[in-house]
Parts: sequence; structure tokens; C-alpha cells
Amino acid sequence: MATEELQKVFDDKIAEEIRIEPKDWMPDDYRKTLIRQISQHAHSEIVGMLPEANWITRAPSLRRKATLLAKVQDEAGHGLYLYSAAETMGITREEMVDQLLSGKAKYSSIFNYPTLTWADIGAIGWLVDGAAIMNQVPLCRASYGPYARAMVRICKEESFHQRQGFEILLTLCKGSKEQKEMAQDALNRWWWPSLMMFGPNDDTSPHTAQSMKWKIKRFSNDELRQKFVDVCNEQADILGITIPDDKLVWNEKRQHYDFGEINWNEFFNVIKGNGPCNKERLAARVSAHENGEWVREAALAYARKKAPKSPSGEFESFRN
Amino acid sequence: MATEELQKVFDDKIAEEIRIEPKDWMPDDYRKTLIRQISQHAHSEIVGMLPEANWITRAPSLRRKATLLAKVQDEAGHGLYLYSAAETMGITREEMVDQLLSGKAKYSSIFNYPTLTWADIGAIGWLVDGAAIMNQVPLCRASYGPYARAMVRICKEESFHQRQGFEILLTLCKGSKEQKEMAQDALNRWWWPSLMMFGPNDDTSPHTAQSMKWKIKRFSNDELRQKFVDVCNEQADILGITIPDDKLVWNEKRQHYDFGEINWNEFFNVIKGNGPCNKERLAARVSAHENGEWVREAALAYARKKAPKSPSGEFESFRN
Amino acid sequence: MENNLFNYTLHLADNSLTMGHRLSEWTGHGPMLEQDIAISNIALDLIGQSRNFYQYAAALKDDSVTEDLLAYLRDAREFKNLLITEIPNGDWAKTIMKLFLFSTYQFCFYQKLIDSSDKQLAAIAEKSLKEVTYHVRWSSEWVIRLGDGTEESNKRIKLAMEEVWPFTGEMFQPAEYESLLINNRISVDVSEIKNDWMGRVKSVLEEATLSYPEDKNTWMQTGGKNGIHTEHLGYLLAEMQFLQRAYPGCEW
Amino acid sequence: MENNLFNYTLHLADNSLTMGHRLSEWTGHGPMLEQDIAISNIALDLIGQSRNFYQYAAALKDDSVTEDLLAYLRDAREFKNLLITEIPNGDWAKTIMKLFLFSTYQFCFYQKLIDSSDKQLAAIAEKSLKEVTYHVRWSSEWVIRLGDGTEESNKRIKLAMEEVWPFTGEMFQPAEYESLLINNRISVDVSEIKNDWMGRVKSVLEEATLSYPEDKNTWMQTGGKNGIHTEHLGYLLAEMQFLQRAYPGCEW
Repeated sequence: MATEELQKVFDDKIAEEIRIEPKDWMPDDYRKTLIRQISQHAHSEIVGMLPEANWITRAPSLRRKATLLAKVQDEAGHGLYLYSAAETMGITREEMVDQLLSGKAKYSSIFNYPTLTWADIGAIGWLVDGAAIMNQVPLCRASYGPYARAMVRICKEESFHQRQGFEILLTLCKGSKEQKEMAQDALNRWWWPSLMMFGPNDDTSPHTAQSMKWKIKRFSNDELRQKFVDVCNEQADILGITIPDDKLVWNEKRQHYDFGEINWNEFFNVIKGNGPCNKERLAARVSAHENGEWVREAALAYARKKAPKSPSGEFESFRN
Repeated sequence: MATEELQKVFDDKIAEEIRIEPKDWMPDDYRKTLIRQISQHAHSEIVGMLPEANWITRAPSLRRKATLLAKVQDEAGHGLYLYSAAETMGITREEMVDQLLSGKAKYSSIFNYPTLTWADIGAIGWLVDGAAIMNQVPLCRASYGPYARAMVRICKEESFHQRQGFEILLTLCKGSKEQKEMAQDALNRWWWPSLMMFGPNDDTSPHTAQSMKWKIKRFSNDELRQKFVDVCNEQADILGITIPDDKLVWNEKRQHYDFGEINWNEFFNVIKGNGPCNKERLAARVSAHENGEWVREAALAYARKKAPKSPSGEFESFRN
Repeated sequence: MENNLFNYTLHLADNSLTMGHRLSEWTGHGPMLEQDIAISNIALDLIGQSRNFYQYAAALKDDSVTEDLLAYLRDAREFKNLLITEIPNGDWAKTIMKLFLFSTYQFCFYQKLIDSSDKQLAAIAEKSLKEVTYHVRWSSEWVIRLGDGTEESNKRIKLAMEEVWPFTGEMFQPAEYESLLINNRISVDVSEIKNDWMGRVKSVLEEATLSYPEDKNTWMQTGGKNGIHTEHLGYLLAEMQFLQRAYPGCEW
Repeated sequence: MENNLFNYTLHLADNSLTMGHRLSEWTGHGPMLEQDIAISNIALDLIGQSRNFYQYAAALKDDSVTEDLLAYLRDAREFKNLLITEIPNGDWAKTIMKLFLFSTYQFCFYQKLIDSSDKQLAAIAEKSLKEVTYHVRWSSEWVIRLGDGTEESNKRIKLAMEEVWPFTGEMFQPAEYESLLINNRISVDVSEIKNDWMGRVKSVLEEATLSYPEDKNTWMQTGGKNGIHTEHLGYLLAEMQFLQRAYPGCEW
């Protein structure tokens, strides 16, 4: 078939909400956009393990310790699904990891903020996972099959994590004066970065239109952000803590909450590398990778010895 | 002069309590014995820093933190004096350090026991420094001048350390039930190793006679040990804690305390390398030495650049 | 008797907790994603085991005692874990070697504990045995892979072996509280599982092209079961217990 | 006002304590005996300074407040030290660079604080200034030695410079409690000492054959003075405060 015809088949499928699958023809830009988006998402899961892992050894009870450990482990699993989904588009995990470690690929900027108290673990679950879900639920209907299916599994676990995070905060808010202050402080620090997770305002987000056309994106950044603000407001009331925005007020006409202006300067600064933990997060990944090199080599060498005739695919799990 | 005459001059000086000085003739064995003894003593000061440094970052008050830090620093200073004293006999600090790090030279076995609680810092001051002083005070009259003079300075500081250690325990013993238990527990664990610090029983200590003749040693191991037991008994009473030896009893006839048999098996085992911390202590020194290598090289390179004509002695302080 | 059972249960709980805690330090830092997940999973199993034992120990006391009180409010001298569980992770080889030797011990041990006359201990053992079977398999595979992998990995796993081996003797020396429960068939006579353990360890080491250390001449570390630990445990607990210590009496 | 002075004094105390604490981690592990002693000595000076400030801060409150209560019973969010004092030591080069940049700051700062209208702060500054003069000299000499030493040491001190530099901006940005004390001439206007600091730093870096970073484009870390720290402080405090937390209300 000529490219024009292929394009037509592709467009029809998108229009009719038929999933695009790995072996299907797809436009180069669609492939590139998705590889970038999925791998960025995968990297975010992996880097996102670090701020939470920071509290595993200091979790305040055995139950919380186990839950947090399981949560961080889930994120590693999400990273795996997503790397696999991206691999179906013709990029290897090694390539993606190299892009992350060399600083070429991005990951969600929110993970460049430090986790300073135990309440931050609650806030990350409630706000960061909450914002992630808001972004990701529509992705379960993304036009690319492997991505959409990965998102279904991920969203199920994320909403579990979000409830856990909320429950951590609820426990703190019902607790001592110091615990409640801890919760409020975490909200103060995580609120604005969470709003930034939805990306720039629609009028400064040039790729949105194309992504919407491709049904990789279903709602605009500002729509999702608004939805998030509305939901969080109610939840903050249940917790009895205050969102740190004095412009936050119910707008009867819009039937939405109005809210203050985001500090886009900070947003772009952190993306550029100037966040409190950018260097450390990357350094931690690089160091895990480098310290693991001899281990991966040994595993590969052993696998080759024991199965000299098998195709290289067998060693999949030791490559990275 | 012929060797015989030199030997006579040497013997006369020893007999008349005249100090032997670096430039004086001395018998080879005297030199060897002293080099071994002084360097071993120096190594003990250096390795001895480790169990105490283990509590600097966890000292329970600012005052205790400062005092402990100063104490460990003093030990480094003692190490320096002693290495210098040994150097006057024609061995370099590098040679001595190499002997320590290669496992060839010994250090006091007591430092192969772990410091498990804060009370151990008190017990080390009281018992270990106490035993050290008992050994060292007579050494202030040792026949070799530089050694004797180093010991004078060291003993002054050690007795200060010993009082501090005792005072730590006294504070604990006057404190809460848990604190008093902590003190008793420390005494239980440090008592016997402290008695071992005086070395084997006289009848199994072959070098004692020669060292006494040379006036490097003034009292036998058992004499010093007995003195130590007698003194500690009274001090334990003041603290209100119990020495862990049910054979310990006042002997009216001897005008000394009788005490139980030392576990010489453990003693020789720890000397052989089989103590709880032997490997870690040596590993800590090796790692400090190796990690410091580039630093020493840089300092030496810089000193050479800046003072190309100066004799190598200028770089003394960067060699090790 | 009562107190021996309490101490024995704590010993078992402390083993699993400190080992699980150490393994969880790898989470987010593993040499590859799949193994980061695997080791976190094992950590999770061990923390789960410790909770079962702590809850049982707490139940032996009055209502004011909870699993968290036992885990978070005892100081190092009261912890009864084997030293092998508290020593630092080191590199991947040392972690694997620690886990292999310890899991094999747990495997042999739980196989006996399922016959304990104490129904609760027997039940926890049965549940744990399934998990530990996997831990043994996973860590054995890694010992073999590293031993028979590259020159570098062989060197590292050998060094790990030397470092960890002196911490295995303690496994088979009963503490007093442990000995006193043997007659009632509550506790396992650990001296009796040594041969089983040796056989299993030997066969894996052989496959890994490593030799079994000549045990008789190796001096062994001891003390953990009676609260005489390495200098490392204090730091581990300072970190682990911080919140419970700094904010006493709170719900989390 | 009262509370601003209290917070300001704590900020000064926390600076010295965390820096002294970090330096003391070198004790017993220095690259040569003479330098082990030197760095321990500086640690000791800093801990001494912190005690003077804590004692003064405690005196501003009622009798129940003590230096140890302030040092050992506040959590990380209440600590007000500059971030540069809490970040890990790294290698000798990083430790030296941290100390050099911080001591030079302390030197410029104390030179102004001796004129504080608060007599107590002025007195502590005067006493501390003598010590800090030596810290500046010692660390400058090391910066020069490493910068102009071997290729390896030059590489390391450069890397250290890159790592530590972003933590210097905060020194010259007053916190609110600090600003509010300027008019009464209690606090130092830190924005005014920046040039002095830059000049001193520049001249040492030059002698060390290192170039001064083009400051204007470097993004700077901030937050310490207001209790927003790095992830490292929590671990430092868990260790430092363990005994006071685990055995509350005791004399030591």
C-alpha cells in the first residue's frame, strides 16, 4: 500500500476508536511522540521510587513500612510495563535508560522535590498519585494498544496508592497537634508542584492539539488541572487542612473552583535541571546503574554459558 | 670503642638510671624490643580511636560530644608522639603504618571489642584508660629518653580521660534504672578484656625478665594487674555496680583482692585475629589509608612545586 | 517458660525484621529493575513474617504491648537477631551471600518449626516456609550465577563468602531461652539442623564453583541471640525507630 | 522581636552544630594523622560555638529550656542551618570545599556580628572569630594544595566546587527573622557581606588555579534558614538525637 492509503487506514482506525497495534503502520510522528511520552512516563516511575524509598527504612510502623515498600515496588513494576510498551515501538530499554542517565530524556519534575517528613509520603500518595491518575485514566483509552493496556493495570494500582496516601494524612490529621502540622506542612509544599504536573497552560502547550487528534490525549492540561483542584478541595475539607492558595474560591458561574496563578518560572526552572533534587536523583540512578554493571555482565555471561544456542532474547531480564 | 666497651657504657647508664638517647649506642635487641613496643603502643592509640569515634555522632549531650571528640583527638596526638619516639630509633612512620595495615604489627586487643552502648564510652575511659595508665606510669621512667618523655605527656592526658570515663559512669549510675543497667552491662563486658590488657601471667611471659633488666618494664604483668583489681574494686563500690567475678574477695593475708581465672583462650584467640571487630578495625584503617592516598600525593606534589630546593624533611607531615 | 517463649518469639521476629530492613535498603537502587523488584519482594515477605511473630509475642504479654512497641521501642541490647541479619549489605554479592546462607537456614529451621507443639509458631512457620522456599531458590540462583559468571563476579562472591561465613556459626548454637524450650518441643533444636543446612549450602556452592570453607578451623562470631551485637545495629535502629521515638505515643 | 532573636540565634547555633557534626565524622578516618587532628579540632571549635549560641537561645526562654533540649529535641523542619553544613562530606576535596566556603562566610559574618547591638551575640562572635580565622587559613591552604597539586586532586576539587557551589547563594539571602533584626543592628545584613566573601574566595581559587564560577547564571539552592532542608538532615538527626529520644528526661 502507498503511504497515503496507510495513513487513511490509520486515520480511520483513530476515528473509529480502533486500537493501533505494534505491527500496524503508523505515522513517524505518532511513533516518536508516543515513544517520548511512554518512556518519559516509565522514567518517572523509576525516578519516582527514590523520594518514597527515602522513608522505607524510617516508616513509623511495621504496617506502614510494608505498605510503602510494596508501593515503591509497584512503581518499579509500572516502569517495567511501560518500558515494555515502548519497546513494542522499536526502541530498546537500554536506549531509553541511556537517555535517562545522560539527561537527554525527561521525567516528571515533581520527583525533584525532597521528601522531608513522613507526611510527605502521604502527600505524594494523595496529590502526586492523584494527579497522575487524573492524567492517566484517559490514557486507558489511548489509541495505542500496548500503552492503553499498560495504563489499565497501572491505574488500578495507582488508585490504591492514592487511597493509602490519603489515609496516611487522615491518620496524621486525627493525631497529635504536631502530626497535624506535619500534614499541613506537606500540603503546603506539595500543592503547587502537583498542579504543575498537568503541564503548561493550554495556550502555551503546542503539542496538545496534535495529541488530541491522535487520541493520545483526551483532555487538555487545564481541563485536567481544574478537575484535580475541584476534587482536592473536597478532600482537603475531609482532612481538615487548608490548601495554600488564598485565591482558591468556588465560582458559582463556572461551577468550578477558581485558583491562583502557578509559578511557571519555578516550573520551567525545575525542568531545566534547577530543582532541589535534580542532581541527586539522577546521580542515584547513575550510581545504581554503574554499581550494577558487573552484576548484569555476570548474569549475561552465566546465561550464555548455560544456553549457548538460545537466542539473545533469553537474556532479556539481565540486560538492564 | 669496641662493642664490649659500648655495652658496658650502656649497662652502666641503665644501672644508674641515666637515660639512653637516640644518638647513644644501644644493643640491637634493646632497639628491636623498643621499636616493637613503642610502635605497637602507637598503633593501639590509632586503632583505639575507632571504638570511641563510633559514639561521637551519637553522644547524648553537647558537652559529652565535645569531650569525647577531644579525647579521640588526644589519642591521635598520642599516636603522633609515639610514632615520633619510635622514629628516633631508625624506623619510619610509613614502615610502621605498613606493618599495621598488613597485619604484621599488633595493637592492643581490647580495641577489637565493639562499643555497643553509650556506657561503653564510660567503661573504656574508666577501665581501659585506667589499665593503660597503670601500665604507662612506670614507663615515664623507661630507660629510653624519647619514649619516657612521650609517656609523661601521654599519662597526664590519660588520667584526665580516665576521670571523664568514671564520671560518665557515675552520671549513669545516679540516673534512671535503664541508665544504671547500661553501666552495669558495660562493666560486665569490659571487665575481663581490661584485665587481659596486662598481658599473660608472669610465668608465661618470657620477655618480662629482659625488659625489666633494661628498665623498659618496672613491674610484672601480674603485679600491675593486681594493683588494677584492687583500685577498681573500690571505684566500683563508689559507682554502686558489681564487678562480674564471683571469686573476687578481699584476702586479708595478702592484703589484696583475690580474683577469678582469666579466659586465656579468648585472650589468645583475639590476638590471633578472632575477636568481634578485628577485621573491621583493620579494614577501617586500611580504607582511611587508601582513601587518603591521593590527598597525600597532592600535598606532596604541591609542596615540591613550591619549595623545590628544600630537603625532603619539609614534607614530613604529608607522608602519612 | 512464658518468658522463654516470649524471648524466642522475639528472636525469630528480630531475625526477619532486621534482614528485611537491610534488604529494603536496595529498593530503588538494585542492579536491574527485575531484581530491584525481586529483592523488595523478599524484604516484604520478611517484614510480613516479623509482624506475625511480633503480634504473637505481643499477645503473650498484656494488652498494652503491640507489634510496633516491640519493633520500635527496644534498644539494640534487647534485640535478639542473628548478627548475619544486621551487618551492612555491601555490594550485590555480599547481599546475595547473606541472604543465601540465612534463607537456607530459615528453610531448614521452619521445616522443623512446623512441628512445634506451639500451634501459633507452627502456623507462622508453615506460612513462612512457602516464602522462604522461593528466597532460597532465588538467592541460590544468584550465588551460582555470580560464582560461575565472570572473573569479577567470582572474585566478589568469594570475598563475600569470606566476610559472611563467620556469621553462620551462631545459627546452630542455641541461646538459653531456646534450649529450655526444646524439651516441650516448642523450639527447634538448631544443632540438629546443621547437617541439613551444610548439605544444601555445599551443593549450591559446588554448582557455583565455590568451595565450602573448612568449617572446623574458622572462628565464629556470636552474641546476637543474647543481645550482643555488632556496632552496626545501633545505627540501623536509630534510623528505623526515629519517628516512634521522636513523637511518642502517636498513631501512624 | 524576642522570637526573631531566638530564631536568629538558633540559626547560628544550628550552622555550627551541623557543620561540626559532619566534620567530626572524619575523626579516626582522616587521610593522615596530622589532618585527622586538624579537622577534629575545627569540629570541636564549631561544636563549642554552637553551645554558646544554644545557651544564649535557651537563656532567652524560660528555665526549662536548655542547650541540649534545643540541639536534641527539635526535628529537621525546625532546624535553621544553611544547607551547606548538612550535606554529606563526600571525599576530602568536598569536605575541604564545604569548609572553605562556609568558613570564609563565617569569617565575613562574624566580623560584622562583633558590632551587633546585642552584646551577647557580639561577644560570641568575637570569641568565634579567632577560631574561624584559623579555619579559613587551614581550608584555604588545602584548596590551594589540591587545586595546584596533582591532576587527580585538581579534578576532584573542581568537581567538589561544582557540587558545593549551588549551596552558597543562601548565605546572602536573609530569612524574615533575620531581616527584621537589621534595623536594631542586632543581625548582620548578609547581603552586604557578599562582596567581601566573593573577593576572599576569588583570591584563594585563583591561587589554586581554579576559576570563580560565573555566579549570575548559577541556580542556587535555598530553604535551610527556614527549615526546608535536603533529605540528608533527617538521617543526621536520627543518629545524633537517638539517645535523648530513646531515654527521655535523663541526665547524661
